[in-house]
Amino acid sequence: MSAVDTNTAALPEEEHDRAVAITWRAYAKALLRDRVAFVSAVFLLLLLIAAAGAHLLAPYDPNHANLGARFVPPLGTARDGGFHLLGTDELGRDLFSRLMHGARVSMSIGLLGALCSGIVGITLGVLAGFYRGLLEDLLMRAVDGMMALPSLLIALFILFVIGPGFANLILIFTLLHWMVFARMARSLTLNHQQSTYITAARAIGGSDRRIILTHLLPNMVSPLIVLFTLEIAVLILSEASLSFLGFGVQAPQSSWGLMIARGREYISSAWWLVVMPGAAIFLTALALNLVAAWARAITDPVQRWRWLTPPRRKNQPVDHDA
Amino acid sequence: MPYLLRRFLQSLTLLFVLVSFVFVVGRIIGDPALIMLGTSATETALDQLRENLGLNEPIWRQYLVFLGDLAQGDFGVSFRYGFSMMPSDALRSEGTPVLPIVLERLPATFLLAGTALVFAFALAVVLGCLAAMYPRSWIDNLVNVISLASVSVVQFWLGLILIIVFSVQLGLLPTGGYGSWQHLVLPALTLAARPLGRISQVVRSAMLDELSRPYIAAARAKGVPEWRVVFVHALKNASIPIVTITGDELSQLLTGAMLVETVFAWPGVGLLLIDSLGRRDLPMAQAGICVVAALVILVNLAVDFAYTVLNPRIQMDNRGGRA
Amino acid sequence: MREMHPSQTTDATPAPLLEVRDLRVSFDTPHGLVKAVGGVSWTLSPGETLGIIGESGSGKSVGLEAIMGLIKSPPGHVAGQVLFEGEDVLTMKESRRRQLRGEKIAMIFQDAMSALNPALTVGTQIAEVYRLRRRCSQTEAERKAVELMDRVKIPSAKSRVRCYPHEFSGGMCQRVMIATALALNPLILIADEPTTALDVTVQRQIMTLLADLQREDGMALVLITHDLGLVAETVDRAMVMYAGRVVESAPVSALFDAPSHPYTRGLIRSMPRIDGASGALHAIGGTPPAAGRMPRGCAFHPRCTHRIDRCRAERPALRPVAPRHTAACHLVEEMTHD
Amino acid sequence: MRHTLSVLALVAAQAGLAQAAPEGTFTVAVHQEPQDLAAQGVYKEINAPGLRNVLETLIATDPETGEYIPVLATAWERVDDRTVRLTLREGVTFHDGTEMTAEAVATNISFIWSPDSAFTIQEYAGPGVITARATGPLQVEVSSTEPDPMMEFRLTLTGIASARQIEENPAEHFGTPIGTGPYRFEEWARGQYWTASANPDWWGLTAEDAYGETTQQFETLRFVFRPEGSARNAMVRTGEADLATNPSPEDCAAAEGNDGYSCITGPSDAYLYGRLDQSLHAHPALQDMRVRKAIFHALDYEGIADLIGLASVPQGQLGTPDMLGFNDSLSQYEYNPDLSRQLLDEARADGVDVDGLVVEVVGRNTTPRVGSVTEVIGFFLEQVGINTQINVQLPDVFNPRVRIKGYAEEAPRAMMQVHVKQNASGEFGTNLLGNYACPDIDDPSGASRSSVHCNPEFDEKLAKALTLSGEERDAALQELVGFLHGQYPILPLALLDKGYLIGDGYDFTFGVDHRFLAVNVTRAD
Repeated sequence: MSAVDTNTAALPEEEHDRAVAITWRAYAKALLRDRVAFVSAVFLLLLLIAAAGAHLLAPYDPNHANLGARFVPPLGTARDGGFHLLGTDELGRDLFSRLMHGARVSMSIGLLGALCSGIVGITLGVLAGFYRGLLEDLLMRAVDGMMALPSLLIALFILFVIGPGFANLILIFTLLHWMVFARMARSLTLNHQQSTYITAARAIGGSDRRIILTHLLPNMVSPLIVLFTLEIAVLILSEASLSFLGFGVQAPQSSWGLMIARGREYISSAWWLVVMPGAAIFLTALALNLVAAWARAITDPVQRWRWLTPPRRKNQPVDHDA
Repeated sequence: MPYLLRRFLQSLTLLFVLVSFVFVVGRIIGDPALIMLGTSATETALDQLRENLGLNEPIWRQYLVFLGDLAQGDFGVSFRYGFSMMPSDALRSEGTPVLPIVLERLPATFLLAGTALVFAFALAVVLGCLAAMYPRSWIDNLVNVISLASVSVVQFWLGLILIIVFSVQLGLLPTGGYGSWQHLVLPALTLAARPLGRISQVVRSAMLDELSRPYIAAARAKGVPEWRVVFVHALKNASIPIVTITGDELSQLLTGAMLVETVFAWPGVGLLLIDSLGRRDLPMAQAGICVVAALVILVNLAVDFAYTVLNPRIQMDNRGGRA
Repeated sequence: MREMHPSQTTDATPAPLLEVRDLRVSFDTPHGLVKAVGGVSWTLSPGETLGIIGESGSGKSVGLEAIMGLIKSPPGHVAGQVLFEGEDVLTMKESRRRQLRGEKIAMIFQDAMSALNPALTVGTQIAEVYRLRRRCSQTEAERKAVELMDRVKIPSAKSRVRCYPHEFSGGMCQRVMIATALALNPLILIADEPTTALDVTVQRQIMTLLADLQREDGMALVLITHDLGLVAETVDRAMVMYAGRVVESAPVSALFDAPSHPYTRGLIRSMPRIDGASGALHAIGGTPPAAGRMPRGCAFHPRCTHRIDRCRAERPALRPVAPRHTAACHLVEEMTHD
Repeated sequence: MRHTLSVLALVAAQAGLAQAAPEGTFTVAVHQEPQDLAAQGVYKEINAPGLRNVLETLIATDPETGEYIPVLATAWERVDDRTVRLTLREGVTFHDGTEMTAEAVATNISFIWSPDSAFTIQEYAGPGVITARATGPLQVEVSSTEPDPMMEFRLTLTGIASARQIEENPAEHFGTPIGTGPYRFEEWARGQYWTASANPDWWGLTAEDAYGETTQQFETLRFVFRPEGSARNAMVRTGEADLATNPSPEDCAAAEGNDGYSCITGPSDAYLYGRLDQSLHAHPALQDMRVRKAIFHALDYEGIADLIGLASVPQGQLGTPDMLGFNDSLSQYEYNPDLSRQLLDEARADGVDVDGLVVEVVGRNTTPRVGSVTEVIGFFLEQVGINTQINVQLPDVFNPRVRIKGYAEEAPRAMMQVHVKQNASGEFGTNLLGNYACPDIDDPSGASRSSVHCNPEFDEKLAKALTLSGEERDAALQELVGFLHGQYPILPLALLDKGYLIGDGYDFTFGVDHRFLAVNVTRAD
């Protein structure tokens, strides 16, 4: 047995009990303490505000072409005196404003896609875990099978047949991503079903519906939210890829992926047209991943004590005689 | 071996489902004639094509014919590939069988995906092991950063950035194409980024797990040098999750190659597939998808075979599905 | 084959093989620094058998791991001195220390099944260090493995040398472990609860094997255990640890005849009598303190039936009770004459 | 930037010199992979860049004088208004070893121009169907079913390939070109490149009237497909390629301050237009002249030319001043959004359904910068109050839509096709016929099969003008061009320049037919 394990294994055990009563305030405090997660969360919040209020907040009309102000580099000023934080594109449109509006499309595809696949997947997963039997068997087979297929490829093919566009993207994402949710929802349901509170609810004659809605689901929220966050990131990346290949969002609607595809033409003269939207995707996905990692750690009963207790200061001298 | 036999049959079933799916999407949701000729084709042209493709037959019969053709390796002919005429005109001539064209492109894709995987795998194992040996050190942080970044970055964008830096700015490597090893560097690096991050993360956590096991302390206690403790004792036991993730990543690589090939004009199956989708070349697209998907299924199967070799303890008949 | 050591007599006081001076081990945890071993000193003479007794968490394993250089820093911190043949193990280079391990000091573990690498054949593991140090061929290493397996009395060794650990029973695994430890003829064998995980009959076989091997090779044996019975039968001298400190140290006969610490007494009273004498087993009330929640004063005082006020405030030092017998209790005089 | 005008080579002087053995590989980064390498594709450089090095035509156009010069034919004469008689060069062999006989040439011409073949070259088809027959061992008569004053021009478009291949192995004709040119086709690696090697038996090595600047051949010509402009640019910069097609204006500007490579530009025969549906199956609002006029005045043409780069603003017509039929009295439509708004208001007041009109601005994705161009056109139209929809389509979707048989299915249509077209003929005749003549539904392969304009009176005048030649033809065409200017049917968006990036080791002059010809590449000293 390793020394560390023998000596600390006993510790978290006690902390679990203490942690049950953790409040939102404790979470907030823990978030404030974790600088990386905090910055990520703030970034995502700002992004959501920027996307939702793009039409009010954007410094320029994203579609306003100004052929006199083409290819203004980042932090540059156009001849007509307009300042452009991230520069302008080949039509003299303000890149920052376009990114904000693109965020709206990219984010809503990510959110809606994750939401739809989540609803479908969780419903199926919970039912499978709750009723077991043939339903579960079939479902899990379908999940295994679909997970083994290359989803981007399938998405491309379906979009090729039914045509690109926003609504079709959501449809495809629902079709190809529900499995992740179903798999997790099922295993969570199986875990919880054996717990005493479900048995107790059964014993007092709760209906299946009631048990699922009031007992089962609320207890599954945190891991599912983590998964949901991760899926948003995955979908934003998928959307970018599909749009890049010309099978996603179509002009004049614009998403970050489409902006990269367009900027590609000017890669040697106006690098920012490719770099900026790509960086936006990268930062967003990174922030989502970081927040998800944090949320997973903090809602995991085995790990969370680590996050909810203040860390030992660095370089604190080791005093053996203390 | 009953387990492997079962896995084999499962893979066959999956392949069958996939092929049926391609049929359903292509024939029932979509109208092949319309797909191939575009929305503005005339009725006469559409009718002629439907006649030629046997689309006026009952659907079940079409399905049987489709399956029968596939079984013989016949994915249909392309009226786009190598034709300057309008499709309706081209119908008068015979068309090019698509499968050989797809297969012709496979080696390029294999070369790219293989190089990327070997590179990513070797580096990921070293990085992951080092990170597990020195938890919370800079190398551990590096692995964390790489793995987080790799799942957050858009592959094709990374490729473009590499082009900007190494080709456009520094002029060190070609921007794309196929031929020498120089052509391989950037696309392979681009493609390797994601598996590098994912595999190193898994190596790290699997190795952390293994390194805390008693047999490691025992090995150290008997005086086994540290490199051997890590790279022989622990790594061998951590191989199952590592192989699993590597298999998954190889599947991902085959699809990821599609985008990377597009960015770097790498003449693999992916480029062909995207091209044929653009040209509305349904038979070619179908063949491309079936071939790539079949490869993915094959890789998954190969991973399962690898388990039996890697861990003597594994009782294949009792093992459940992989996570 | 190394020359046999002359058997030890109580009168002779040869130069110690291993001397541990004020060994301290602590760990960084999210709760702050936790002390696992707090100032332990002892010596081991060639060929001697030392028993270290304590409940789990008393620091007995950690202390030995520290001696072997197996504690990682961070999060671990090791202080004090461990002199092997006059050389400090703690400050020497890792490469030198690694040479010591296996060659001079070997260790076997509690759960042999999990202490063996499941992915390597037992033959490979037994002869691994031998092969690395002696730079011999694969075949020679295998021959050595078979030889060692014969020595630890694993039947049909030749045919089983290429088996994996999971194909062996618990007892056989322990034998494999022992064979592994013997590969380089070490001077000291540390056995960390070598029989705990085994059936009673198998326990006896393993202990007999260890005793035989020790007699044949004349190596010193450090036996870590919580099983007083085992100690009574096997060791020359015993050391009782509680909460990371030595509370009593004595030749084994003295320890059983005149235990001078309330904890030792408690332990002995909770032991089922081998002679089968009737009488209730007395468990010690309470639980050992968790690391990091060490009581002030004497760590044992919350559970001690003899505690006085002084125990709460002041930690007792080890005091001689008789020749080669020490105990750490404020009431040691009263206890001895009790 | 070097403006290079092509000069006819003094081949006579060179012919006397001893031939150096072919050496080296010349790599050209081209912007697209050919759909095929059929001989018919020679008519348009963008079909298969470089193919003209393998396949030759009977006659060619001198880019400087606009006159026809001999290639595979050494002489030609008019027999009547439907027939041209050509005398072929002696001793020419195809790369497969067969001789270029009169029969072989006749087979080629009939094959390529036959409406049954339905080749894309039909966009340059004349008023009648062209056929050819051998009238002697080295004599061919080409005739049309209708009077065709532009017959010689059509012959400059016609690539001549091995007749044996056409007859015995027509399928291979599309992938393995067998011509008579200075390079023989080697290999086409799909998705990557195609190559050709020096033809030691090329007639031009010994003939005194061969075209081109040099007879020094490269061992290998290599055409690498690189759709990425920046990739082509980088290839020339790094020496990976010796020449790159279609550089962006930014690339050209960057080349100026750079060692190692430079940019060569010059006028081309290509123009970008916006063809607006207006008569056949068109949305009623577009049939109103004021609405069309409003659209024409809504665009900032200078801005668009600037956006495209390597382009200039046209003079209110789809051609350049050196062309026969160019009307110098015209000027480009003025960018005047206020006028547009006013016109639209007037139209609205008269009950024209301006607000129900959604102009679909559609580009073909092979057109350079088409995404930006369509977007900015959409923007300009929206600015004056016209609803738009932007679309960039693949050739396979786009092409059928711009042929009249596609119109009816989408009626009422309000499409503005943004498209690049080439006019190699040096005059407005084919241009007017192809773009403005009333489309004939019954003849979907006819010359005007993609026209948007329909005016019987105009057609009559055009038909007459096309039978004329010389000054008369010029005057008649000028009048028609002037008339069309006031009809607002097709927006002349930009005249495109042609550009190449070239490594410093070489000089290149624009040769005959506006093609990339390796014989126009000389090693710089």
